[in-house]
Amino acid sequence: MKLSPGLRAVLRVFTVLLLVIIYTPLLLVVLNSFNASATFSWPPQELTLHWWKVAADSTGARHALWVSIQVALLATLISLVLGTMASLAMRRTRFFGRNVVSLLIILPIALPGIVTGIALNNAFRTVLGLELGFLTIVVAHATFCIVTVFNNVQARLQRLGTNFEQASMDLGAGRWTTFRLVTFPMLRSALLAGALLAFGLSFDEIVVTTFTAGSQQQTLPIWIFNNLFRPNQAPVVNVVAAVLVLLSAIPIYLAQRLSSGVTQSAAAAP
Amino acid sequence: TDSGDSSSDSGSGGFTAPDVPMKKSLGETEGEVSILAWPGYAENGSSDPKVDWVTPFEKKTGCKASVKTFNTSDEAVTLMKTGEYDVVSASGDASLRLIASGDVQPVNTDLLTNYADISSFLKDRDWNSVDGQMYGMPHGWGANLLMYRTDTVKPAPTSWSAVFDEASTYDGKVTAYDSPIYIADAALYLMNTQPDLGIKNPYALDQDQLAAAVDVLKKQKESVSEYWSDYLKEIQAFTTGDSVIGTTWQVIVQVAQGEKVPVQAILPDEGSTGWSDTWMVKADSDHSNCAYAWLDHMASPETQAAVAEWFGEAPANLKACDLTSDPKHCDNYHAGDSSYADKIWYWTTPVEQCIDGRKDVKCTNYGDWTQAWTEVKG
Amino acid sequence: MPTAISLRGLSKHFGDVKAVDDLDLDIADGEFFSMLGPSGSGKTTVLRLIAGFEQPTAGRIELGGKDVTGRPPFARDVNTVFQDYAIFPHMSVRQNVEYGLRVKRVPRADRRARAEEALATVRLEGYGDRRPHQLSGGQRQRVALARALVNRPQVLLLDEPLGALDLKLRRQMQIELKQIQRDVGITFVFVTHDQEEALTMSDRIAVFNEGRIEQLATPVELYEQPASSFVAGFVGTSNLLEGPVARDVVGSDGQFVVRPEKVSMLAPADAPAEDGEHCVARGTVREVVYLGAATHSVVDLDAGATLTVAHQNTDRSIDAALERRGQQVLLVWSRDSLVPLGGNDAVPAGSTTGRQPSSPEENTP
Amino acid sequence: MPTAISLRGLSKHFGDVKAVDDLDLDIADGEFFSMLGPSGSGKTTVLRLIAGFEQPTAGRIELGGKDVTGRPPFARDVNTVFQDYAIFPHMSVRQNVEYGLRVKRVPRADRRARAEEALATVRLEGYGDRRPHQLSGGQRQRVALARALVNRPQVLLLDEPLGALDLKLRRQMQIELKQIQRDVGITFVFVTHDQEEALTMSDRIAVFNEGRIEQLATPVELYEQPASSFVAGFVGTSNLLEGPVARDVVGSDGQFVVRPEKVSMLAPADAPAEDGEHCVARGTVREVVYLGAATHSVVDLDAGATLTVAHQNTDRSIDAALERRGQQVLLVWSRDSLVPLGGNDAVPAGSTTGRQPSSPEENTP
Amino acid sequence: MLWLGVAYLGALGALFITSLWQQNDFTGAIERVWTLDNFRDLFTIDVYRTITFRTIAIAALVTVVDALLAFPIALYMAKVASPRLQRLLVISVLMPLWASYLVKAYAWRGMLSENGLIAWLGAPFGIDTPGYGLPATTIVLAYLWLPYMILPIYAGLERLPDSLWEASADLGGGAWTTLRRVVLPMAFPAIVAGSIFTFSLSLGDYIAVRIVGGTSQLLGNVVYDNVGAANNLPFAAAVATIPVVVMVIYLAAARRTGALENL
Ligand SMILES: Nc1ncnc2c1ncn2[C@@H]1O[C@H](COP(=O)(O)OP(=O)(O)OP(=O)(O)O)[C@@H](O)[C@H]1O
Ligand SMILES: Nc1ncnc2c1ncn2[C@@H]1O[C@H](COP(=O)(O)OP(=O)(O)OP(=O)(O)O)[C@@H](O)[C@H]1O
Ligand SMILES: [Mg+2]
Ligand SMILES: [Mg+2]
Repeated sequence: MKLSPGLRAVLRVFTVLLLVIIYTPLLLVVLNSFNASATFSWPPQELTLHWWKVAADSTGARHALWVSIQVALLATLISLVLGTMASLAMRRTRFFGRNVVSLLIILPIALPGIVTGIALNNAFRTVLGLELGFLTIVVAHATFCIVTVFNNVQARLQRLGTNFEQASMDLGAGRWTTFRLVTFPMLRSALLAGALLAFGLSFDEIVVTTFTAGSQQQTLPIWIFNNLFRPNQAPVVNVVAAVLVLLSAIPIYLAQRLSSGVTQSAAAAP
Repeated sequence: TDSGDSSSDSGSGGFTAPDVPMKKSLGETEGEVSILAWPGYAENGSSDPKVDWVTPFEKKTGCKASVKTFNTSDEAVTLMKTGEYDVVSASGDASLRLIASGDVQPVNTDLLTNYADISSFLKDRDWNSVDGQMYGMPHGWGANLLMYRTDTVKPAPTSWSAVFDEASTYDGKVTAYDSPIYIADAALYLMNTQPDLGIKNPYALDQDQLAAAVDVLKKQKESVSEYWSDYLKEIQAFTTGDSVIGTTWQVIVQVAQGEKVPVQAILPDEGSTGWSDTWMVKADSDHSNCAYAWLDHMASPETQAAVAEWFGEAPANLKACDLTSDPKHCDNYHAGDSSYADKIWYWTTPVEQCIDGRKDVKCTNYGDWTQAWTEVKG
Repeated sequence: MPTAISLRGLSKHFGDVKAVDDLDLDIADGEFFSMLGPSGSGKTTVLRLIAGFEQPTAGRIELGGKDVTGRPPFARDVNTVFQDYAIFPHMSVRQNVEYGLRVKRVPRADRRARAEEALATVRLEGYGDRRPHQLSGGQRQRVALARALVNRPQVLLLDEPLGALDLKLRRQMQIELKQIQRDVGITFVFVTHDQEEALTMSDRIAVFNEGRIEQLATPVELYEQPASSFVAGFVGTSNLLEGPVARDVVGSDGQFVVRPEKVSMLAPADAPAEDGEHCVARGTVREVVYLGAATHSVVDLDAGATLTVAHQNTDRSIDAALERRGQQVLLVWSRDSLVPLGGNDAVPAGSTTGRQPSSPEENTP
Repeated sequence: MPTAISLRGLSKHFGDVKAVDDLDLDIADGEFFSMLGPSGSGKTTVLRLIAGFEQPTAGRIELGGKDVTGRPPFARDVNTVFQDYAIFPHMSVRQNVEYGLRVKRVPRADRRARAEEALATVRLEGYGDRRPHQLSGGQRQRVALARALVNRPQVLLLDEPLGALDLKLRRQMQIELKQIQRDVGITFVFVTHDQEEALTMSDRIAVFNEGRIEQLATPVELYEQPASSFVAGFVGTSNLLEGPVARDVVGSDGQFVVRPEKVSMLAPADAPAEDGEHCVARGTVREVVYLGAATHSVVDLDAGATLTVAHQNTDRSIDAALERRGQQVLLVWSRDSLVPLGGNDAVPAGSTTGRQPSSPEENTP
Repeated sequence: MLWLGVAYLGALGALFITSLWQQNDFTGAIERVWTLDNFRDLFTIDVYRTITFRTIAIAALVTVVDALLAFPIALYMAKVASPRLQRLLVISVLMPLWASYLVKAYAWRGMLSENGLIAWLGAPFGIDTPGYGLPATTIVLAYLWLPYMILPIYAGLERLPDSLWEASADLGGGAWTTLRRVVLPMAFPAIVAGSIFTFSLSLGDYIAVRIVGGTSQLLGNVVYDNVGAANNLPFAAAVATIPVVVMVIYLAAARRTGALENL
């Protein structure tokens, strides 16, 4: 069905406008990374590459970036495993608490980050007696990242039905073989989409991280948070952010290349 | 105006510190130490390779230092309670709380070679000692000044009344520090304008005094553009003109002026609040030798100079003044000026026992202040 | 002939729904066995029980004489062709067909050869490298068939495999499927709700109704001697005579069915002699429907019921038939063609009864 | 009769695909007009062009004499019953039916009355408050119909409305739909790929092939006088005689079709006298298929082709027919029944040709 | 699964229990004495009620703004754009999620300031920046969470069969009528799904409001100030139960619309 030409035109204009609004702050970040003023006064009086040089020397930023990537990768991995298992379990067993479980999985993301943050902080420290550190960040991130994988896989499984798996078993494949040869390959793009979102979610998370990170580990957002409040460091943060904006295109582009179905299911997911 | 140095040297209003053992002698360093610091206090070159006094410390002592930063004193207290940090750079509004809860140990100043060079007006004060026993190594200090834009604020203010009773002159352009401790600024102002209230120490307020301060702040709020809590926000606001007058730190003034923002800062007639930071050691630290080494390192002239300049404050060790790259740094920050320092009421945690010596009333504690501050902001 | 499948007292309940209700059934080796019935009558459930996708509430399932009741699907020597084919979309046609052999660890060369052979059986040589989405409906159906056949199972279960195809294609596939079954000699259990399909293809047919078998017979028996009005109504168009009409026309009480093609339509003047061998009824032609190969005339009997009369269009002109609309006619049929029904257990589904001539009645309420 | 729809030089191309190719067509007021054709032949596209969901690449569309080519769907006095019904799932049955009136701002009381009336027409009184998901397939189909009918459009477009129903239900709905069309007198344009459906219901049928109309005729004409082997093959079972077989059996060159039901099967001994009025061919019965009402015999002619012969089962016993399997027989048909085909334009889809007797050929490649 | 069930719920439960304890104000130590004081304070002191309502109002406003912005663009993506463009747009919408939250917030701070981009661009048209405060907070939060709204709505519209649009047009419904009567109600569960994100994220935010909120504070700030600053975990926990209760009610309501299947 074609929408009427008038409506299409209105929508097109609106979309363009909105994209401009969405990207203006990001462009500003990039622009400000060249702004000579340490406080990004507008309009920029003078442009400089100075901050880029400073940022290039910032081992703290690089280290934090590396921590963030590790955390995000691990959290994503855990969510992939747990999220897939959860959605498979939900489907197999028709136990009555289906709704309860799905609500439970949504809860960590649906509840405000600060609540999740202090709840986990409280649990790690006082209940479990864990030392805050790399592991606690990963676990905390995995807790709220599971939902993206879970939702994606759930939606995909629903669309696929149980027929393919039954066909596989009918042809003599055991449960594990069926998973390996049939279920998993068909879930792949949903998993990719879920992973992409999980990674993104973890990578930019700051509130929960604040409460679950120990002294030793700084993720990039925490580094940014700390450095924004350091004299003369804000422009460096801008450089880092600008780099992030540019870099973020890569994984998304890759994901898109890997599977055209991803964007579709990515939409179903956040 | 009254001198800020009000309370006796005997320490804070009669509360007894928990019995935490003090270190008697130094031993082998343990190879690591974990540090909780204000941003900019413990730089290891990761932000800027030229700004680094952690690495020299590690080289010198063999203690591997890991640094975590906090953004408010309250956060520092919270983080200290996790027991993961061996040393902390505690401001006056945090230190007593740490002492009272037994989270930090008394410090044996005899074991610290640089202690002797510390300005005497920073030693044995309310916020870093109990009953004459030091609980840490003074680090640096600064005042909460009154900053204004010279192009819009005329004539130049001389009193805090510019941001309180006359705040409406700059309606919607006033700024203030975003923390319960800012109540003390209002109390200090009241101490001068309404002597009837009987405020002797802005950190010792009874219910009525607190209510009066809160009223002042609530009225002020009508003219406030925003409350600030970090440099960047404050500098930006003055640069863009979103704020034209309000409390500030010396470092902000320096940066803003460096950016050619037309601002000036003064220490108003009434005096002001301020902070003096102290390095403290965790009560049962497993790395106490490294912790002492860190304290000593931080008090050394070289480090003091580097920190004071990078962070923007007055060094505690005046020997540092010769080593700063800006020879006027100590003058700018009034480092050795004890009369200037005397006009400052350093941040101190409000507690139930009134630290001004009153015995007949109960003072409001920090929890009350937090709640009052929430109410002020509305 | 040995028994391929034997079901004993098989029941499957979903909550209150008795999807399958105490079923006993034996299917012989090499038989083309069909299950026919309206939607929801339990056909699929029986198939799934045999395949092992569902566990019975009660009863026993034997395959080739061995009890397999508790076994999982992959441990039963049975293969299924699913209604929607369930071809793995991420594998090529060849990989699909090889799948069963692959999971049984048949060596690569061997399974390649057997897959090619199976593809040849369903006449899809050269399609091995295609992806499922590049195939038409009929081709997909054949891939599903090949994928099942390649395992040489004892029994092949087919759940409405032709349901999704259009009529033309469906007719072709019917012929082909039957051909394949003859060639490979495997027992086929075929589910359909298309009566004509069941009639043309099957050795025996079980008509299901509400989880039970209503009648189990060869196609000819089923059509010519339906056991109940339900079967009569479900298999073919049936004319039901009952009550006063039956008394009037047939001369006795009870329910009788006569098939449209058994009835001749004569001009009232041509009334045959009363010989006791024939039933005769007078009526008016209400409607004439042209079907191409045949013409159906719907006749309102003077006695009260409505009968459909089928007439093969041997002539090129059907004008004669069409002209009869509205005319008085005489319907005549042999008493041999009259089928008395036993138990009046079920409502005749969709049969033209006396009262509501051409009213449709949902059999899926 | 005035013209309800008139298409002039209508084309619709999707990239390289000519979905509809220079079509001229007039549909009369009150007509039940069917479009029949294999998948992908352009039927739906024509319907969508008429409804206004697509804009033609070239050509003109007139409704009731007025050019509506550029108009949007909501400005055309045409309503559609969609293949998947497209019933709004978030509205009750009544709200669905009222929708068209509501957007036209018909007062509430009025539209309530008209909706009830429309629901009564499709025999769904009392279902107004149900939700679509509480309805069976047949009921949904009728809601879609009521929703369209309530607007009293000039023309009703129906895109395979019965495609999703099972055979039994489908037959019932066919009768009912035809009844409703007669009652309301609206022009129906009905798309189907089921030939029998088209034959029973339509006043006229257009057979589509690759975006063009292959033949436009009444059901009887279409079946009895197919214009091409494509039509002959698509509508009904056809026996094609061509080349040497035609020369041998018919006695002249060309392509000929004879319908199975026109052919009589005799014992070889019963050979009729050569009268020039009949064709006679000798052959062997390869296969006998029981269809219930009729039996099909597949006969390999000695001359080379394979013919299907249909025989109405007037007898209760079909043993005689089954016994003929493998026997020599004589096929006889009147020359009147022989349809010579004009242009040999298309490959006969699915017709039984001389070489590959019962091989299925996909018409959806 | 187990982790989720036990640990997460356990953590929440422990938090709730903590809210029933009290704290020594000076030492900051938690005293395990059962008390409802925290909740009493919460309900009796006016300011908390004001903040709660303000926070819910802001979260609701952000959600509405996001829905209004997201719907047209999602519609464009799902029903107008070519498949290629569709994928491109999904990426364009996803990408800002990767840029740092803080940096984006500060970028907005710059744009909203007195001499910032908005004032600069708006000056010729007589448009001024809203300055810092609740409007600015709403704008920034709406900006930050917009992608979380666009994606579910896009997916929801994508699933909507074309034939329903056509059916409406066929029955005489113009574009606007069709949108209002068919598309919007059908897309509603997807919108609710998106709103779960925008609403909950706004409900818990305390950083954006500090950056552009001027003098305002939200529930998140109160929680943060009490846990991070005053170290009054029991009271913070008590405050934190407010958003939890609000969200649980919200989720329960959302479940009825079938939104949870649309996440
Ligand atoms: N998993 C299930 N849960 C609950 N009820 C079920 C389930 N599967 C089937 N049923 C019920 O069992 C009955 C028989 O269903 P079944 O699928 O066997 O019918 P069918 O004869 O195959 O029908 P169709 O021709 O529609 O495929 C129906 O009433 C159906 O609703
Ligand atoms: N939107 C479209 N874009 C590209 N090609 C299309 C589109 N719609 C239809 N076609 C093509 O146009 C041709 C005719 O399609 P149409 O849907 O009209 O066939 P049909 O006769 O209705 O078939 P069916 O019986 O399968 O419904 C087909 O080849 C189809 O692939
Ligand atoms: Mg079934
Ligand atoms: Mg079509």
